[in-house]
Amino acid sequence: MAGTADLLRIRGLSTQFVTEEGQINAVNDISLTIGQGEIVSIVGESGSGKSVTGRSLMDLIEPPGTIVAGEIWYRSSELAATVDDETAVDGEYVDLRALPPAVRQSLRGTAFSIIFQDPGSSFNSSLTVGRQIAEAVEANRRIKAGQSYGTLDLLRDIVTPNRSFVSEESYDRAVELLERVDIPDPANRAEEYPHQFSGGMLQRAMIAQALAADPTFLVADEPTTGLDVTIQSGIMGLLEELQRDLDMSILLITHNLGVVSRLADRTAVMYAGELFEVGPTEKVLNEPANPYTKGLLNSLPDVTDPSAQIEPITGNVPSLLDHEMPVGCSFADRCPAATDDCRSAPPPVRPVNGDATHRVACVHAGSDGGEHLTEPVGSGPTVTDIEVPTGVSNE
Amino acid sequence: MISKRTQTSLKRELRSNPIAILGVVLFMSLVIGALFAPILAPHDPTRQYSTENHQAPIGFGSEDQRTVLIDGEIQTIASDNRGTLTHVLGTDANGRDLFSRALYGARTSLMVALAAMSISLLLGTATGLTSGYYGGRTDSITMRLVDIVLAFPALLMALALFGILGPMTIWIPDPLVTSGLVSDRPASVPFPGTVTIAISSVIWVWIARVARAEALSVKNEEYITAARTMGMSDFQIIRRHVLPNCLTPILVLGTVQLATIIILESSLSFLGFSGTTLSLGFDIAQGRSYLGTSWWIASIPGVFIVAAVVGINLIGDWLRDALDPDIQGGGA
Amino acid sequence: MSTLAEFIARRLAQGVLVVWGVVTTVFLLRFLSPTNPAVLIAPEDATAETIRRIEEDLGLNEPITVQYLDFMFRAVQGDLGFSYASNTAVTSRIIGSLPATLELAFASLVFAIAISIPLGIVSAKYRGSKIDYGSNLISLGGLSTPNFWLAIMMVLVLSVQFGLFPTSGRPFGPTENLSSWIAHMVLPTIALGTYFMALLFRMTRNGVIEESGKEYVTAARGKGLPEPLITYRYILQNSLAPVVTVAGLQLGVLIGGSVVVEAVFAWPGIGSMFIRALNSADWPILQGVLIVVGTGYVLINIIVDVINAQLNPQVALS
Amino acid sequence: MSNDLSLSDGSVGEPASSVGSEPPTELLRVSGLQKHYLDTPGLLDRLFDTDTERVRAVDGVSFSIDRGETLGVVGESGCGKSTLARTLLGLHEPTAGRVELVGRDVHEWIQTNRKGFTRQAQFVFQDPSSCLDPRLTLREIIREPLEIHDIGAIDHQNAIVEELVKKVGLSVDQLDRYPGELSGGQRQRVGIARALGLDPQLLILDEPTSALDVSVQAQILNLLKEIQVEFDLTFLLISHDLSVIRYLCDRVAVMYLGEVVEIGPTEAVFEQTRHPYTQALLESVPQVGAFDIEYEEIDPDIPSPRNPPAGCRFHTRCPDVIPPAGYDLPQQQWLSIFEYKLDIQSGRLTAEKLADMAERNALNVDDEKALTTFLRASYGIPDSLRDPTAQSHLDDSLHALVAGETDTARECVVEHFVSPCESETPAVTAIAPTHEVHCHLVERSTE
Repeated sequence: MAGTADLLRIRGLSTQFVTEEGQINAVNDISLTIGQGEIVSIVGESGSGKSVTGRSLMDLIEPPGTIVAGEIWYRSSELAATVDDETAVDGEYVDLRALPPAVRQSLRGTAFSIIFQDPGSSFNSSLTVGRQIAEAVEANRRIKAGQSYGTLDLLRDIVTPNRSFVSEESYDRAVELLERVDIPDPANRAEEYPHQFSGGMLQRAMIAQALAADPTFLVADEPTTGLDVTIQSGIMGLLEELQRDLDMSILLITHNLGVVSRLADRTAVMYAGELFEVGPTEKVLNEPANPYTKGLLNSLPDVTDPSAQIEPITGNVPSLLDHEMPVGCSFADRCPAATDDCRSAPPPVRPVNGDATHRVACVHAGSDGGEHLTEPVGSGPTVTDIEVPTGVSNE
Repeated sequence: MISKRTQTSLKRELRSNPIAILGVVLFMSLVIGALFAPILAPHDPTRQYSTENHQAPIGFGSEDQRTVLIDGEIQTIASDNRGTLTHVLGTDANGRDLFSRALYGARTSLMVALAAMSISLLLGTATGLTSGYYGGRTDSITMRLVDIVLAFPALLMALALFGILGPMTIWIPDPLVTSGLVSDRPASVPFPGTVTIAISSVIWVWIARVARAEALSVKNEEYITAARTMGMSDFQIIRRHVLPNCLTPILVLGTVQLATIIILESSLSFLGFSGTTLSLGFDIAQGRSYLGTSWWIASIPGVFIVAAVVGINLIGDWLRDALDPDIQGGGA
Repeated sequence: MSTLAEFIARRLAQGVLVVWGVVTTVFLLRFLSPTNPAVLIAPEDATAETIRRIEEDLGLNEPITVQYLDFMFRAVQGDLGFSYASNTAVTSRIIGSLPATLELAFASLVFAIAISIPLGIVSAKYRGSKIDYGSNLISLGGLSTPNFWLAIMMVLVLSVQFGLFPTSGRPFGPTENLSSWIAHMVLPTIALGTYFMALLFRMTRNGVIEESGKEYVTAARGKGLPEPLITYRYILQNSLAPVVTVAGLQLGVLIGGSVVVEAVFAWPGIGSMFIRALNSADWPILQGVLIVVGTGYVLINIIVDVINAQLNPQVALS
Repeated sequence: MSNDLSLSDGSVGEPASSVGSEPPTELLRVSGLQKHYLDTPGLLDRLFDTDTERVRAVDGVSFSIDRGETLGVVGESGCGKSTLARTLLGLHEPTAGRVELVGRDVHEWIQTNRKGFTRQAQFVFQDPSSCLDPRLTLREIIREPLEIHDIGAIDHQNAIVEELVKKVGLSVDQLDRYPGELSGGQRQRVGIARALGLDPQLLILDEPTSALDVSVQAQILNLLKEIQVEFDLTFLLISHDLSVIRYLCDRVAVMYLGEVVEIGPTEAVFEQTRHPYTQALLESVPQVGAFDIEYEEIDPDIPSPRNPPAGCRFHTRCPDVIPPAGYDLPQQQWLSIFEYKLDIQSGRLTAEKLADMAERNALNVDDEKALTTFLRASYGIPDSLRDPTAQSHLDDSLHALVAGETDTARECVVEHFVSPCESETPAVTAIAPTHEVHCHLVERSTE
């Protein structure tokens, strides 16, 4: 379902962490396009940087991490109208990273929402679930109404006991949201604490909380990991239903290729902070071009065909330390098809079988016509290259 | 006993943390000062130079008249209490050299601290580990016992025990003097037995609490279950797996307790319940009545205590940062 | 919620058991003493006969169990026996001087909390800044300075040198002469509260830093909550719970310290009474103070645990 | 309630890998095993805690494993599979039932000669970061079991260690490093090497690869296959991942809330399963690379093992729950009525809650008609049912509830809409010599 127009165009996003051992390039020059109402997944193993990408989009990177480069073009005409800085606007698109922090933060929880893998540690254990969702509803209502909430307002709320941050309506809206995500007996459950919920139920409550301001874009960071099979299926069904009803774009971050097959329209395979292959999920999983994607698929036992032998990828994930990063392709020393040109220069980006919507970053993959695409591997389905204000190339 | 891995992380933290170095320097000077007190002390701490009493530390003091009552007549005599090199840190009311007394006082504090520390470590670790590891009834009984001891503030209980047991002072011969290496120093040093017992009886509960918490967390690790599936007995599991993994946090808290013990010991001797006069607290008490005139008598010993305790606290922080950052501090 | 009521019931039951343990321990302590109490009471040259008579009317020759039951029976009704020295009821003597100790303890608690909590939060928020560095230095000093020496140094500088505060004593209660009472309270409060302040500062600072790193804070920012609300409702409320618990346990430091500070400032509380009783081996007074302090400590910790369970119900289950 | 499952004796089909050697083919036999936890910690709490809730983690499980075979145990969290594994090894005291290894009672064996038993059965753990002592080097970790059982002298033990470490795909020079310096996959290999040290016959693996990444999991799965043949091992594999079970296991047991609901050869259970729960499990696993599948979900609310539902424990979520006799109702209509009945019975639905929900959906609380239609809509109950008697009973219950008498509404429903799945525990039905199912539906269809 190629998006009628792209909601988000991420160009050259890089996030680094400064640690004692050295600088870690968790996300290294990532470009990815997400269409309106489209589910795009980032698939990768632990240490690939997929979670950091999601959090960077939500501007949730805290020291010792920083977003060092990249632009995040977000299509919103009314936001573009309010921005006066020329370089930050391109038609309907606004570069979020060029916006002042206050404006950028106002998008969190209104235009953008995020859900996490472990709901148990993402809820405050000393507040009831209903109250926390009501707080999200209230926060968004105030942001949309342009009200700020400073320390003085906080003091006033603390001093006057009956006044509280959460209004009556937002609490009712919270109970409605719980009902919307099929939590039985929502009124009572709203008064219970997070530790009284089962894993699956708490994950649904978190999805309810993310819907507090019916956002246009949802980052789902491993939403089904650690859940039982039937509950996982329930959560996936809920995400499908919400995406259909609210025409919401979802960035699905996971390591489970099954979840990707069921939910994602397009899939990006990520390894050691870089995107190796991006395209329609059907193409990426059935006609994998990058050796790493092939390796991932071959190491999965197939529940329908037990006799299929699995071939693991030898070796271990490289450390993302800057001084240890190889010049060429970071998968070279584990890749069965590696040659010298893999190690000498970063892999070029090429379409697979001539289809520009399915791109691969690999010397030995893609149509052998030697046709290099200037657009990075994560660019969107629309083949026509849009004029990007600042010249971006993959090198 | 300390594994190679721990040594490397300790050194790495030391290099990058100047404050830790200050801590080690302070603590080392306390230990050296205490061990070689007879050699380093310029005078015999108990010798009273009656003519040179109330002498200020070097660089302080002044000449002034003092009216003194001598056999019934009021006479004004010139008095000069300026500091001299013979008594760098001045003398107390009876003319005893403050620097020597401070070194010997530090030695008493250190001896009490190490004795009480080892007793508390042994008792606390044993109780805490078994209670944490076995859990169930033994755990709740031990914890109630610990709660009872915790209910009494350490100083109050130590004073009460002192009141009951009385000052059992043990005279320990000073090896440096008896071996003839040094002359004109006290041949044996009074060691306050009751104070050590009293302090140990209150400090061990803090060690027991940490040992129990660590044992509880280690017990749930899968390598303990693995040991059990290998047929190891509970005792073997505690000795080979539970104790080594609990040792680091216990030692880190141990250092914090060392500081608490020194403060406790000096408080007891300040209140006069120590059984030895060679103690920093005792000297401070002596100096209290001369605050107006010779203020240094009370101040100098205090500086030594603070320096020693700061050193120990800094070492505690260094160990905690290097080895196991999430241990909560807290003294008796 | 049944679990909370269950937790409180269990906590109270444990508390009663510990208080019983405290009183029993204090009773048994006396038997460690090598000297016979009767000898202490009788005048120096008393004959064996008078000592035996004293033993009889104090019931010291009864078997230990009878003495114990008698002691417990009377203790439960608040009768802690009679002081050897002044032959007055121990309970009334304690009640007489308890307020002075409580005033001092409460004042230093307020002093400690008022400085350490805000400073702990600020230095956690601005880690590595000058404020953080400075307050860490102060806290290190506070942790390493014995309260009696701090008291003496303050007296030396503030009273003797500059004459700002009286050196010792508590001539007037708050009702009789408020300004003098306050003037006399300042130095003892600072001396008593400094160690506790340093301790609370460290725990608050570490608690806030640890809590701010947790995932639910990132999630709170992700849902658009305003920063002041995150700091107050999310980070602060959750990081103060462990601080309150450990503060409750550390109250012993405060009460223990009051014994020394009262001695230095001649403050007429149960601390100085304890020291006087110690010097005159007046065992009933020592016994009484130990029981009152021990029981008070246990009650305070029960209240702390109940408040924490109220604040964060998950605590009730762990 | 524990039915002793008498498996047909004699060799149960040719075990996949090892040759049938002289000793009896059956290695482990479990009959009627139960493990219940009392929910009251500590001395004092027993004094003041009145209700002693029992968590019935394992509630009457029977199966056997032949030599050289791999039996998989699959199920969702709370089904008791991990408790089962640990009870088999004597890490937990069984509440009832019997476990026999090579014909000898395990419980008694552990009491009398614990070390002897541990030579026979070993355990591989799930979490690679917590199953190795961080303070010991790899050499010390792998050598420890040999030391405990003092097998040969030090250098003989070291020789065994070096051989084992090569067998699991690590290099000898890694032996002097600490677990902290290794990756998850490497640490799991050390765990396996340690378990092989005592040359056991049975290896129980508790989710050995669920904490690992996909590519590392593949390495471990292949390693397990190799060592099974080389060390002539019998595996009991605990997992929630159906594809891992399918890849490694010859036979599989499906567990739900402490009971085995289906057991049989992997091929049969995966391809011709007859138990609704196994079907639901298989259908909820997202297929890699398949895009046109319509995933239907069952009720995600798993009941707690503290008080499991009566009769067949899956009846609260089962799409094929059997309607009461005498009603002629399409399954869908019956299911919605049954869901309404379960909500009322469990107290999730009461008159007050109905009023509250109505208010939230801007309905007039006293308008009974509106409330009834709202109720029917929320449970998907059509206005008219095919079976008139069912229709009247249901209407009585709905009207009672709407009028505010929750109790009458409940009695009416409980009396008239009882499914056989609720009342009796399903007996065992053998749909093939080695393929058994615990399900009323299957039982009736084979009569």
